[in-house]
Amino acid sequence: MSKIHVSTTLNGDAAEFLCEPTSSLLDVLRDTMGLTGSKEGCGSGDCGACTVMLDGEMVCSCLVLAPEAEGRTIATIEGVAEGSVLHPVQQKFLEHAALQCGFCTPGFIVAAKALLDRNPNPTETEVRYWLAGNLCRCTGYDKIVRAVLDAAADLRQERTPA
Amino acid sequence: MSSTVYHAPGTVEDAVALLSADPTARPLGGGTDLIVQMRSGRLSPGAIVDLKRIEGMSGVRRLGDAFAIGAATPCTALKADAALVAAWPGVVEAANLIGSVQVRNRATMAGNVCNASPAADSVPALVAAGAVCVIAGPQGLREMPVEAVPAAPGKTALAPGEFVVEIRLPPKPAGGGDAYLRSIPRTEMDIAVVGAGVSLVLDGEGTCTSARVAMGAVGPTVVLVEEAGAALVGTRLEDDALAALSQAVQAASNPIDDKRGSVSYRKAMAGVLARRAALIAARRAGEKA
Amino acid sequence: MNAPETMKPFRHVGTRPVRPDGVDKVTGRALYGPDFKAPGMLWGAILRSPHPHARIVSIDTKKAEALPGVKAVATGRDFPTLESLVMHVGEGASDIVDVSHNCLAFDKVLYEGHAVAAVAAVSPEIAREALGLIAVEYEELPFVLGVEEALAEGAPVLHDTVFTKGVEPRPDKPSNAAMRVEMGGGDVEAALASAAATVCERYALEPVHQGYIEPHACVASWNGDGQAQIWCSSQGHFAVRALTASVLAIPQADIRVMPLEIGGGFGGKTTIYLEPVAMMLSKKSGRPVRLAMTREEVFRASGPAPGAVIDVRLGADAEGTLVAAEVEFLYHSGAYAGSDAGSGVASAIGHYRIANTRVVGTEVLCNRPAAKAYRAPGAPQVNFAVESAMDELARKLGIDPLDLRLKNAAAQGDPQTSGLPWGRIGYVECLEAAKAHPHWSAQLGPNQGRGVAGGYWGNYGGPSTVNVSVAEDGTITVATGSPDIGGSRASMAIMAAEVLDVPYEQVRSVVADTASIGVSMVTGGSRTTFATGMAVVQAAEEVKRLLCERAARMWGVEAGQVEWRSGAVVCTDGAKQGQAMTAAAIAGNSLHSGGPVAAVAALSAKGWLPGFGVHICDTEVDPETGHVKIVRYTAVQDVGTAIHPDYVEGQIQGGAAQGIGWALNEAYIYGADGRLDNAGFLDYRMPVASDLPMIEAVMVEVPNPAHPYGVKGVGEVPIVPPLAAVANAIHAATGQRLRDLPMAPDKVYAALHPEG
Amino acid sequence: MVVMPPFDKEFFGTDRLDLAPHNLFDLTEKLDALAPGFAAIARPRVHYAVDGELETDWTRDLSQAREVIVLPRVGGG
Repeated sequence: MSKIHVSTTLNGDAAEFLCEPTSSLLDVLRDTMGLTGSKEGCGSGDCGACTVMLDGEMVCSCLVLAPEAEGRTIATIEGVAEGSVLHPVQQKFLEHAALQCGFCTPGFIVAAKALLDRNPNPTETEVRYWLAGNLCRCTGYDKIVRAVLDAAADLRQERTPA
Repeated sequence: MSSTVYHAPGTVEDAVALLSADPTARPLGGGTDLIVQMRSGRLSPGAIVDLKRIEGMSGVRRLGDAFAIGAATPCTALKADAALVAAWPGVVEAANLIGSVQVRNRATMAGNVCNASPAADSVPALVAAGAVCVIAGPQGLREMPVEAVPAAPGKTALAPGEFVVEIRLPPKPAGGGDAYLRSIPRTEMDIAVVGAGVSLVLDGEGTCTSARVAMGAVGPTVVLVEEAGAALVGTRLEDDALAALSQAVQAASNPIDDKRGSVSYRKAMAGVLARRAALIAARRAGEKA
Repeated sequence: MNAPETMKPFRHVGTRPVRPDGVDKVTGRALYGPDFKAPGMLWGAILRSPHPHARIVSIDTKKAEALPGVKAVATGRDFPTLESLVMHVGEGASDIVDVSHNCLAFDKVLYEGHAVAAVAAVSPEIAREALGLIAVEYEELPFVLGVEEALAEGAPVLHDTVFTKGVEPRPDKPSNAAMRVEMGGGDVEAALASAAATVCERYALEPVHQGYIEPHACVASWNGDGQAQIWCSSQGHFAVRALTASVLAIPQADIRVMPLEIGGGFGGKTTIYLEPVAMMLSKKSGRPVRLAMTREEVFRASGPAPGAVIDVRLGADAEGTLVAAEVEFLYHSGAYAGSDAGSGVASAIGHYRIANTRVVGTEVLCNRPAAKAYRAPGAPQVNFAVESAMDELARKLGIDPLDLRLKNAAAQGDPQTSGLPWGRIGYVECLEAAKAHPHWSAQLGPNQGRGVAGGYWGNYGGPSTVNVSVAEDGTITVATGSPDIGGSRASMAIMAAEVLDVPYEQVRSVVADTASIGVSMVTGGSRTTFATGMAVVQAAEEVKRLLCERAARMWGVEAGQVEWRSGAVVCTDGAKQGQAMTAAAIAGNSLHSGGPVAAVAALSAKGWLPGFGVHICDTEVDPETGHVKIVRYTAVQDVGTAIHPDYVEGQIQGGAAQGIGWALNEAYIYGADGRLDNAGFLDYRMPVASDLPMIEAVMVEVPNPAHPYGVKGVGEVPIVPPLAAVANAIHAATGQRLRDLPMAPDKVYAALHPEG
Repeated sequence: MVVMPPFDKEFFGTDRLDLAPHNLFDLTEKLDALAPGFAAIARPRVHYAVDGELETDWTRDLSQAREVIVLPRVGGG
């Protein structure tokens, strides 16, 4: 079986790749495109470590077939910071020590950013349910939830015209 | 090397032709069941027919006061349709209990129906709501009530070459309300140990004039428990009516013991959840539309 | 928070700077085990046994080898035959023969998922396809999963070489009881007979998994000249080197292990599964080979913590003074010996002063994956039983459960179960802090109940090597051999900056590979901040001394005429009095003053002290469904001195969350066929964010006098008390005592509705 | 000196021995002479405590020591 040619927009740039018909988007991101920030913790959509944005919606890239990405827009953890400037969610993860081993962190940051992009003022409960698809085994979630709430507060401030 | 072919047809006819050409071919909507099954080796389809490039396959359409939900519509998109949420909140909630936000951004109700899991969350709600699947196949289009689609765990009543193109929900009846509840050990990211969907209509006096109760994970397929609906009709959901409802769903429950729950616990939860869902549905029915 | 008793005020210790590896980890740049790729790398895959117990009659790999793209196939027959040798390299003692046979089965498979053969190919798809072409003929054997069943007469015996250790006379028949450990003293029976109140109950737990999110993965490249490189994530790359070299019977220095970032371990990455197999495939193919587990493989084939059956008898006099305690437990050991009976015995009842004690632990072999270390290995199981029984006893006596614990709590000088006296421990301080905490006296709502439990873990010291070097511009690099699993780079930099009295950002801390630093034990046993930290302090002190010496020589003054002040050398006397020289000025001239400034500290740290914790848990139980919600949780812990309080709190919160998961929903579920039925994150139910409340970590600081900054290990303690804290809270909410974990909704429901 | 379980039963058949080792290497050798095989497992499985404190330095002079306890080594996670 010959490989499939796929054209996408990846972190803002046009990108093309060849893939097997059944390759996952995660496989292609990690092995073909060299973007190993998205992690595979389970391969079955149960841990969220591979979370990416697909046409503006967060998905588990392990549950997307690579050929499905044709013509779509993909954003990964590698595109969250603007150049060297961290996104407030990234900055707050650092300030709150919201990571220990850091393996689940990219998925959490992509998911948290997706939440704050549509809900600038989430409650703790909303944050917890939104992030329920992202497993963290190190932190007990406490500092992650605090970091997200604090990032939301920062973003609200930023958005408020002076 | 993978022997699976990927297709992304642009029309229903092309999709039917591709599915008809290979009996092992599988339609791909959200992929949240299909891809997991392929990865685990449980399934190796000869072809994958991605439905998402077919026009009209994604999104909610209004048919008068009724709704047509394209087969490739992700569950989270249902929440964005205010009219649908107002009419069938139980269905929308049920669909939005599946997996995580990431999963629901991909998973579809049509896929949930066709995966034919007895524990599918959206199915009891759809069955209670009286939803119908519109099915395309070599013979053209036909309709089938949702409860008739799953035939056994992992098997559907669809003929070769057929696939669900949309799910239709009737208009919300005057005085109608629906609800879905499930029991899971965690708060999210779980498969229903038991699920209960209730849709009912109350008259101006608060008396139930019709009710449909559907239960998940208490048998090989989601079951519509007619006796349970009947137990509510003519009552105002007083305690004894609710007790009769619980008794009816328990009598209709024939669950298995497995890693997700025991027979006795599933039966007990069926009674509790049906009662709780009925009360939520009734509250919604009593609210001004 | 207590002020450290004997410590001077710190400039850096106790602050919360951003970790040096932080940006890499929030931007996705950090490379973990499965992220590394070597040029020309092949993809490996492992064939695993579908049977829980079987003899391997034959393995035919010809078809797999013939598949285009397959470059190597390996089986257990490719490994050297080893003499039995017990090693303590990772955590706990393992026989190297067992380690080898666990990596690739030799003549028998002992659990479903046991590795049988491996393939390397040019793509992962081809590697997987090749696995299907390997024909293994098995002779299925009867299997046994439960500890009591495994000890029963006529049970299938896993190893004919295992004769129970610790019994006399030495048994003449092999058995599944791998080891028996018994400690205690006094007359338990007489004391129980005279006790005013007794509790005599049986408790049971299923095996649980460490649940790290990063599956095991490595790349191995073994050259024709015998030298090799391995890139992998682990809790200890020196352990990986030692174990892999031993399994392959090659010199350790021929392997250079490059530590990648580790995505969680919790004890589960202190051993090896893949590395020797990847090495063998690399040798056979002449190419680098990657092996990575899937999540399913992680569950089926990597070490769970032992499940257990535990009998407890406690007795107290009418005033609540404990007079006797007896604990007898059976721990699952899985396929091979070594499941922490010793630490179970040491962790059972030592937190109380009891005159008459008897603690007996037995490790039991059964057809499950070999049990491995999991955070305070062996302690949470016995603690669950003992701290539940303490709660039952408190109710019988009508004494507040915290007061009962305070009345009997062990303090410095009291004997442990082994008879050794406790050092400067902080159990009493933790109990007092818990009692004074507003949580303990807060109002409860309907269907809510509050539970408390205390517990401890012994911690460890051990070997660490550290190199502190000064760059030409005066900035400092701290290189350790301790993988950073949760912020230790930051703690190391803080301690070095504290010694040198320089800004935190002037110190960078890295994890060096096995060829670049000396031997260091695994990051485990809550030892890294204590032991590696001690080496950091020692090496930094030496660097400080060297800088002073250099400055004195540059100035031409006596060594006694200079001293280190505010991050620079100051001349206190003589011609140059009042002048200061920075590390930059000294190191910048090192070419002309004796060479680079660097110091190595290699030590085996001793003087570690155990950590104690007291957890308070509020649950709300749905009486109709049995669902348990954790509504409030407070974890009090003696942390010695918190070097970086954020990461200490993080350890406490994470450990508590794991314990809550263990209490409520985590368990291995086996089918009647001996196969694991929930080998995935969907049905192995670890807590998700919406399952938990905020977890308040209360740090009590009772400094360790043996550590320059007072450090005690903090990582493992917090998983010990939660199991009983949750069970006791459920009892308080419902009046029902659950003695069988997990306390999933169906079990709670059954307890609430005994009529069915 | 005191030999703790499981080593008392596993090796020596008693929990009390009277030996006069000059250090813990010497002790290990003397114990191995009494129970061949002990030295091989001492490094991975044993912790010695000298006068109530765990001692990882086996070169320590024991001429002044009153008591050595042989304990099972406890791992971590």
